Amino acid sequence: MRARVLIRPKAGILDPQGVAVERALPALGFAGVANVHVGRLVELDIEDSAQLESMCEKLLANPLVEDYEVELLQGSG
Amino acid sequence: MRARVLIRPKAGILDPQGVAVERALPALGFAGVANVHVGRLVELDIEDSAQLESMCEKLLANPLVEDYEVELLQGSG
Amino acid sequence: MPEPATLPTLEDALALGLRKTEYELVCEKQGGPPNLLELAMYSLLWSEHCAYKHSKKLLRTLPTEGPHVVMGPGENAGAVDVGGGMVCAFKVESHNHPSAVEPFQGAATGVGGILRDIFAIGARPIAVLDSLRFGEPTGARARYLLEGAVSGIAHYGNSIGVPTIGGEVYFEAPYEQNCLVNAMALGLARREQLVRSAAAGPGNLLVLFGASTGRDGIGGASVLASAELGGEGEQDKRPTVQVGDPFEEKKLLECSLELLEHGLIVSLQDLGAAGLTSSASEMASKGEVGIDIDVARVPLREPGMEPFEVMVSESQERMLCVVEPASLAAVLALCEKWEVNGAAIGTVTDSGQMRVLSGGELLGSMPVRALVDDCPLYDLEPQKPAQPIYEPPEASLPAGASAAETLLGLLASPNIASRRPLFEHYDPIVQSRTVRRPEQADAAVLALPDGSALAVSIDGNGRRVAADPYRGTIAGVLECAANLACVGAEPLGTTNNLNFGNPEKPHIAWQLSESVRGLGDACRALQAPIVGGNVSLYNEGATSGPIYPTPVIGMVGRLPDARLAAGLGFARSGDEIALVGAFAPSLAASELAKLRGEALPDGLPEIDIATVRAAQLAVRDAVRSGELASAHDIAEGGLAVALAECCLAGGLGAEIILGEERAEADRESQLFGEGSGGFVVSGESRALQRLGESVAVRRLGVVGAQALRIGMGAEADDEAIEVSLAELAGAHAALAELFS
Amino acid sequence: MKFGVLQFPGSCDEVDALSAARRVGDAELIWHGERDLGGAEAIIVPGGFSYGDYLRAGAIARFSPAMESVIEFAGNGGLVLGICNGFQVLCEAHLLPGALLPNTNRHFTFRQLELEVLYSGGPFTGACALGERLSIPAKHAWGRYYADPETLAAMDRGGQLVLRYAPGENFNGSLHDIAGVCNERGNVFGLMPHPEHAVDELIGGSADGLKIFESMRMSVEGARA
Ligand SMILES: Nc1ncnc2c1ncn2[C@@H]1O[C@H](COP(=O)(O)OP(=O)(O)O)[C@@H](O)[C@H]1O
Ligand SMILES: [Mg+2]
Repeated sequence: MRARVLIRPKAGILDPQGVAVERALPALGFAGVANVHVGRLVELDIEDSAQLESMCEKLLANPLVEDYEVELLQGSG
Repeated sequence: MRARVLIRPKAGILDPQGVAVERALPALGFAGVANVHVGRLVELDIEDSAQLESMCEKLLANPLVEDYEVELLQGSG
Repeated sequence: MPEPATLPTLEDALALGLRKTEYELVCEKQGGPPNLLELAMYSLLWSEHCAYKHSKKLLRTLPTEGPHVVMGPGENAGAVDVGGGMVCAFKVESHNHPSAVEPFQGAATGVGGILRDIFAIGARPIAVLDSLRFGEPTGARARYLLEGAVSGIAHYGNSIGVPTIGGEVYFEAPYEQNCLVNAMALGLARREQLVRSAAAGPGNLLVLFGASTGRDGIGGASVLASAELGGEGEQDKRPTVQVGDPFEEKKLLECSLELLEHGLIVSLQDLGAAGLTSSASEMASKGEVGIDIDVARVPLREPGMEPFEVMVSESQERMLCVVEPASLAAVLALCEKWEVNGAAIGTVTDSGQMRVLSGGELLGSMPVRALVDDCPLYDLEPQKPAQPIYEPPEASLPAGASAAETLLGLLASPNIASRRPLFEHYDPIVQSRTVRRPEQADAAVLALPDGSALAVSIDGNGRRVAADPYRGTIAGVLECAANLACVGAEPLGTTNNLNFGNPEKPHIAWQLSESVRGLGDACRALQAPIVGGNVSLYNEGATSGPIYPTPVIGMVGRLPDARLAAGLGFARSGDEIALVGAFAPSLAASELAKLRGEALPDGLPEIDIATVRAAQLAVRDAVRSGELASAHDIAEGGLAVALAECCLAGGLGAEIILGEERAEADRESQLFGEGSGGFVVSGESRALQRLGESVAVRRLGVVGAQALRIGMGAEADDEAIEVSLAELAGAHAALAELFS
Repeated sequence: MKFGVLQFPGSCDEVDALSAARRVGDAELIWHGERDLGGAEAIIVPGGFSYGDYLRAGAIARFSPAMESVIEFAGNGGLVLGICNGFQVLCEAHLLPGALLPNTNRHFTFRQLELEVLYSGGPFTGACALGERLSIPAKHAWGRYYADPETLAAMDRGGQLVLRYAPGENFNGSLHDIAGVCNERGNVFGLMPHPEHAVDELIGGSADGLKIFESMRMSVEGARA
């Protein structure tokens, strides 16, 4: 099964990339953009999707500073 | 409107992060995982969603080496 | 002032880390129980981290004055005169507890913090060094912490454009739970550019600039820095992780220096532990003035922050300055140029009070004196432990190893193996001053505009300090000075970071007070006064026991001609090699003893500082005269390892005859024993002869070929070590696998 | 001759580039917000972490007003040198073909490297011999050069592959060991290693990088004469 993990800076934790991008946008000609956050995207094929949760905790995300969200894309485990 | 942009390395271009994750998994006790790819996730509020396409082309992704996919999360521009 | 219905109680004060007697004293100073905001502020300023409750009395014994000292302890960083109208600012600081929780961000923000201390006094940061301690790298936790810390330092230092030019790392079991991440920074300024942090001029404005303020590290200073890290507590502390933003700090740095250049600032101060609370109160205390802060004017990253959260937030990349009202517009314009937030958030007053307002509403008021200076100081109750407090290390060298196998084992041991896999993560050359990079010489060397150069070294072998806190600390200071001597430099000043366990325990108090005594004695003897430093206590867990007592010493020196800085590597075939100094090696607490799993001895051999100093001066002068081809001090692993390092750095072998037939045990200490005051130098025969006029010089052999051969005597060929350069290099590269 | 060195928020090696350029001519910094290039006869886009390298190295800097002028300047045949982050910016701005991707070793790496000169005909390596080895340091996390096969073939034919890492030196995984490339016209050149950090034997132990700046001077002054 294909799975997608969205990893974002935890709410309340500084997101330097998001801040820098948001600040730069108007000068680049893009107006009306707010609340920019930059995170990571991990996609993978997995046989046993029950493993995903612990995989995120241990390797894919850093739970101290990041939240993650798992989406299963096809089939079901 | 909230928009989500998923940015991934183009097929055929080496993704060292994906490779590293895939290689690290067995040692942590995770089996049956393949085709790992690591990309970027950008989320933002945008007034005029018509801008998104050009923002991706010009700024958020580098179309030479990256693919992107836009998802609109709420409402519609 | 409007009071909430219920004031916090003694229990709340205890939960915030205050003692009962301290809370009572706060009530007395306040003329009644403090409200929540006031209590939060007192609890931070009266924490170990800010008030140095258990160390201040000891620190007062350190020598802090000397002909080169321009700024001593008390300012954000110390500074020494380096000639040509220039001063070098420097300081070392720890970020141990945050790094044990989240090594990448902990180390990154550690670098960010020490850099702010440097530009807070008006100096442009020109270099970073790091001093790291982890458990044995065979353990997964140690490797995770190591990789995170190194990446964090690299991320911050590289991105902000300050070279990381040196450092040190040791791996020892007592650091398994409590790793140490200390970072040192150096800065350069014209003498008249220096600025102090004392607020002045009632009516002047307080401007906060840099990043916006979020809920980062709330309670961080009091909770993270003063509580023993326990298994469960670690989870709870997670949300307080601070994230570093080197890009923001780069802008903040350029903005601060430009503000100073334009003469727009009366005083300047960085925000570190305890955020606005500590920065503003300390500025007020130093200037003997009062300050009013309006929290409603602080640019926030998150909505709905409580006033106390604003006051104690440890959001990174922020500075505070005092400006005259007429300069405000120009100050804010420069903030805009550098794309940092700038806001006038308060006023200097003559009230002597630290007052916090929100709009027109007064939320808290505290005498600055009470906040900053009246925290009780405690006497230590030192007592030498009756029993050894550290377990013997695990043996890792097979019994019966030959001398050659022992040499290779030492070269491959985590404390001696090449640090290249670590320092390759760091940019050592940005700013175009770096004359000697890591592994080229014992000290890093930075060229100054007038053709002279700075040399800098950071050191501290905790295991030797654990064996003998007094002599072990002296050895650490001497090692720094020896490193400077090897590049021809003379010490100008010293900084230090005292990393210890819980000082309320008598044996830790003993380690701490003996160590500080050694630090003071050594720095006095070297005329290398202490110009600043940091103290990190409570580095122990409920179950894990204390770390090795680890005073980390950073020393800055100067050499008159950058071109004459020697390297450590053998440079020419045919040069003679000599051992310089009255070197009296011993295996006590040596690296070899560790590899053999030996328990720590009780005490190290006596050190004659004057003799060691004389050898350092002789080597220094010989290097300065350009006569030596290489110079390297003998440290961990003893003479044999020092010789191997000279071979590896120069890509040349050596033929050594130790010359005397000795007993088995003595032979081992000759080869692998450690101690202060020995150097391996190479050069032409005449140069070594001249050196012999001022110091003990023992000819060891010649440079050449592609192997290191060490014969034990004319007759004893079968006792010889013979190892090819390739084998030496292979062993020395043992750490590479940690970063694969 | 006069060099202009761009300065973005987050540039780190701009002063190094400035002083390297001053060894062969005049040089001034140009703030990213300026459109006016101040009469510079050659432009250097320096190394560092413009905009923190956030999003993607070079992605934000290329939109600056100064870069707009540089694009125009290059269009008129002016010499533009991009070093490290500057190379990334020039690729992002489409002044150079291809892109720079994260190193295959996945971390920032500093190393003194040997480079080989593959093309010595143009304005950036005119002072070098074909096949000459240069000792120049590299330090970056995003240095893996990539272009699609057709582009690479065309670049090869056109002499656009100017510098490559000597055997064993390519730590970032660049295709064909490419270390530096120029555009079709030959007036825009980008490389990952830092020639401005190899202009003085005392600092760095090599002055090989000076040849790049010297080449530019020769080219500009030759064209003027
Ligand atoms: N071990 C020490 N030796 C000498 N001075 C010290 C030591 N520890 C702290 N200091 C001095 O005490 C002052 C306060 O230190 P610190 O709280 O770390 O300052 P900051 O908040 O600016 O980092 C500084 O001037 C520092 O140099
Ligand atoms: Mg400070």
